[in-house]
Amino acid sequence: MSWTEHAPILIIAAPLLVSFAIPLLERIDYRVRNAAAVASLVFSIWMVLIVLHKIWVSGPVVYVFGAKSAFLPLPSGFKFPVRIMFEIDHMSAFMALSGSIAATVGVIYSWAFIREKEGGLGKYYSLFLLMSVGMLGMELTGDAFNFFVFLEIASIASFGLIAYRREDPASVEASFKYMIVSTIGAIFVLVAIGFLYGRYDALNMAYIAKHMKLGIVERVAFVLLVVSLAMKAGAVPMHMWVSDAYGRAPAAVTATLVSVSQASLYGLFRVMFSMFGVTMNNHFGGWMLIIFGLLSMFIGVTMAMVQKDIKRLMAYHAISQTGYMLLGVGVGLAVLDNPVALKSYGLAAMTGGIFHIMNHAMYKGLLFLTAGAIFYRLRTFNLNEMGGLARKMKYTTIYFIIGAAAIAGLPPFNGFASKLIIYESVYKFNPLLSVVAMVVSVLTLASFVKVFHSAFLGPEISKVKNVREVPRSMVIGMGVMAVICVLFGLFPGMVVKYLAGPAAASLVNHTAYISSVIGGGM
Amino acid sequence: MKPMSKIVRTVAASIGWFVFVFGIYVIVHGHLTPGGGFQGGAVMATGVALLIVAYGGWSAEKCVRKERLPVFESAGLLTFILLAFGGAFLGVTFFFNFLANKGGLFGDTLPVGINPGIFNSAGVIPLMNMGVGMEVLAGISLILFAMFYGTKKVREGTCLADNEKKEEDA
Amino acid sequence: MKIGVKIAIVLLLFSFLLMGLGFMHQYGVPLKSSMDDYFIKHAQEETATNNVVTSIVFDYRGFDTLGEASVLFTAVLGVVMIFREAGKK
Amino acid sequence: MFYDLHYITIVFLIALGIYAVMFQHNLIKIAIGIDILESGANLLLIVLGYRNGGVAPIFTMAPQGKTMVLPTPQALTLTAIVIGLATTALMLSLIVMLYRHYGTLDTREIRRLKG
Repeated sequence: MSWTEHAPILIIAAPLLVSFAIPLLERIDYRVRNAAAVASLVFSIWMVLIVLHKIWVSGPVVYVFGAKSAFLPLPSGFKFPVRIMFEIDHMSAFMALSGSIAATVGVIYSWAFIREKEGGLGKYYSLFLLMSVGMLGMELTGDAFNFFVFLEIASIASFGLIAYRREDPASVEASFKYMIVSTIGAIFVLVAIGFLYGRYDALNMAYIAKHMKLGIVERVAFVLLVVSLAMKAGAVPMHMWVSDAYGRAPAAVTATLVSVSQASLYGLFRVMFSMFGVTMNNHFGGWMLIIFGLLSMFIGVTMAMVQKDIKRLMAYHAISQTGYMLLGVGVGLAVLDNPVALKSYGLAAMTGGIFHIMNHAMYKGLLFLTAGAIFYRLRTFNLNEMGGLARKMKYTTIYFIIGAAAIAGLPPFNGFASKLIIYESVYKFNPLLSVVAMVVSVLTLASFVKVFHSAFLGPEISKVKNVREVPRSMVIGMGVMAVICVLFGLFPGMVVKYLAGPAAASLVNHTAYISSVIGGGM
Repeated sequence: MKPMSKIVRTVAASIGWFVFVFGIYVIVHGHLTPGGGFQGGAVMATGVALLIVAYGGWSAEKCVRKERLPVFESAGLLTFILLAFGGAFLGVTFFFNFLANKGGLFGDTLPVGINPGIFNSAGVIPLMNMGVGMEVLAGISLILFAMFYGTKKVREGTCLADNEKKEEDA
Repeated sequence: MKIGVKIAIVLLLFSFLLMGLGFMHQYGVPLKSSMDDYFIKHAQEETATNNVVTSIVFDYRGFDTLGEASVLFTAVLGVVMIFREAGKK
Repeated sequence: MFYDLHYITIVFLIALGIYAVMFQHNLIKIAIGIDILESGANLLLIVLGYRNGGVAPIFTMAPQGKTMVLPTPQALTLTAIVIGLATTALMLSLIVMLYRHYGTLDTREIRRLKG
């Protein structure tokens, strides 16, 4: 019995412990505080890797809180789980890996990015860790109400962080707007969980999924969950908060906020596949996701074309890229009941969509961080006030090129790999969808060429004369993400084989998810 | 906020202690009667609110030593999470109740069914209640103080944007 | 947004939730109560707690409570950070 | 299909909250609307856990021979209430901050962000 047995909980508990201790740690020295924050998140990544290894060896990992045995969800004589448990399959671990990497990069980047004189740094780091904890908790938990609690931790921490620069009225306003939308979404998640509790007297997702009898109440709960989680993930009919919140938060926060919205996306997939996938008409649900995806792709990119503010532009691209994930996974869901189609292209589409989640977290994080680097030196987001940065900020320029090439889907980078899988497999499902996806990709490229031209090329304007490269911690933070973008682009086969492929397979295989808790067959 | 009249201050001073004591009672009996850390902490924070209303924010701040509240809050939370960690490393799993039914501190066993209650029971639950109570008391008091300052500036008409303009000009 | 759309959303939500709750179990007669009966029956011997709600809050669902305490901590940090005095820790 | 006054109250509270958020232009009223919404959700949880003639699930000096109501919804509601408190506190401080910047609480005048 070694301590690594507790790895699933240490993913959450280590950052949580440090964030509680930060008010004490910052009395010693600010370096101790920052180092502790970075160390706890690096420790989290390590624990995620341990758990991932365990899942490869022996299938989904279950960790029951407070029970006599951590890995026995149903002790003998029990017919239902009474305690909260973590249930980590490939999909959860995949999301947790991507999220914890993004959070670690965000904290490293913040070290120099948030200046000491802005004040409130202890609170900033605590909130940052809590936001990461909320995100990781949403991805790992197997209990519906626990999911709601972590959803609230992640959102409340991000409200505070978005309003960090409270001298700027727009950031307070963005935070307020996000707060209204997100709180209403969270309350409807709670109402839906209440409905399911009233029907099944259980809060464990696997138990609910096993005993699901599709009636009116369940359908209402399903619609509430899907709409509110799609709202929190930033899919199009409910996307109005994304551009403000992403555009006004400090860049390091935005890079992680991308992953936090993806945790809601994960919740959406979990609800659709694992909780309702057994009994629902999946064709309907799949088309729902596809339509969400198409709208997000198209409206996101067209809104992005007209923006002058570099971060708002990137935020609209984030909406548009969310569309790709929804499209890929939606195609998989639509053919879930058709084994032949699932095998020939459905699973591949889902793999592409899920691979795109991690790629998106990396390259979009990188792009937001480069925008932050520009802001750090120029104190502006307006594209018209930039020009000729390429000569002054070499690293930032290289990183921006990597990120822009990845988001536009140019060959040697990670965006190309996942988009290619999506195009190929979606083409077999419905050629029109694939064509739309390609058109959106071309528009994205056009948009980023424009940004690159106006910010990094062209004549140096007077403001840019005295600009230097950003401090080292920011370069390192961006470098980590850039390296991941390149590596994933060079070895996509490995990632698909070991990370994205198993994740897609575990989403499809809801029987395994259920039986890892309830045991036995269906 | 200005202090209120002498009558109000005297009544607040005499009632305040009862509020605090009642809050402590609610916290430590959380495992026997309705209540617990959150409720008791909220009751005690009401006492702080009473002090702020009656004596004004400055005096109340000195009385409860505001600069120590964040430490108090962290201490409560750390008690809570370290007890949970204790479950993992002294017991079996995270949040395992490693003191219940073991004898010693809060370790008495209870008779099953209706009973008058034994104070020395329930294992880590009363300790966790105390940790949470500390956290809630300090947390809500901090919120109250922060809002006291925040609204005060609004009433004095010092707009944040104006201040910054002045700083930039200077 | 047009006012008609707003009214439509509110009415749609109203009827939608009403429809859902209409098919819920009758008030006062829960459909299933196996998990809760387990708590009422076993809380005293397993956690030595007379108050079943406390035993759920701190033992069976203790992890939720940790999350809840962190939510309050988060809110406090947020409020204090928003009202911080410029240039101070 | 049986409608009960409790269920209708819950739906009414939730619809009222949404109405306040959508139609009111005052920030404080929007905050009140969100609180009403939260009350609706909490009431839903409590109502789902009620058993006819039940007493609170606490064994200290409990009355003899009565059934007890379901304890889980009460624990969940406790959590939901604290979360609601946290949200409200942060929302009110953001409103104070907005008032400091703009000098008004009317949403029609606080429109710096578009799209």
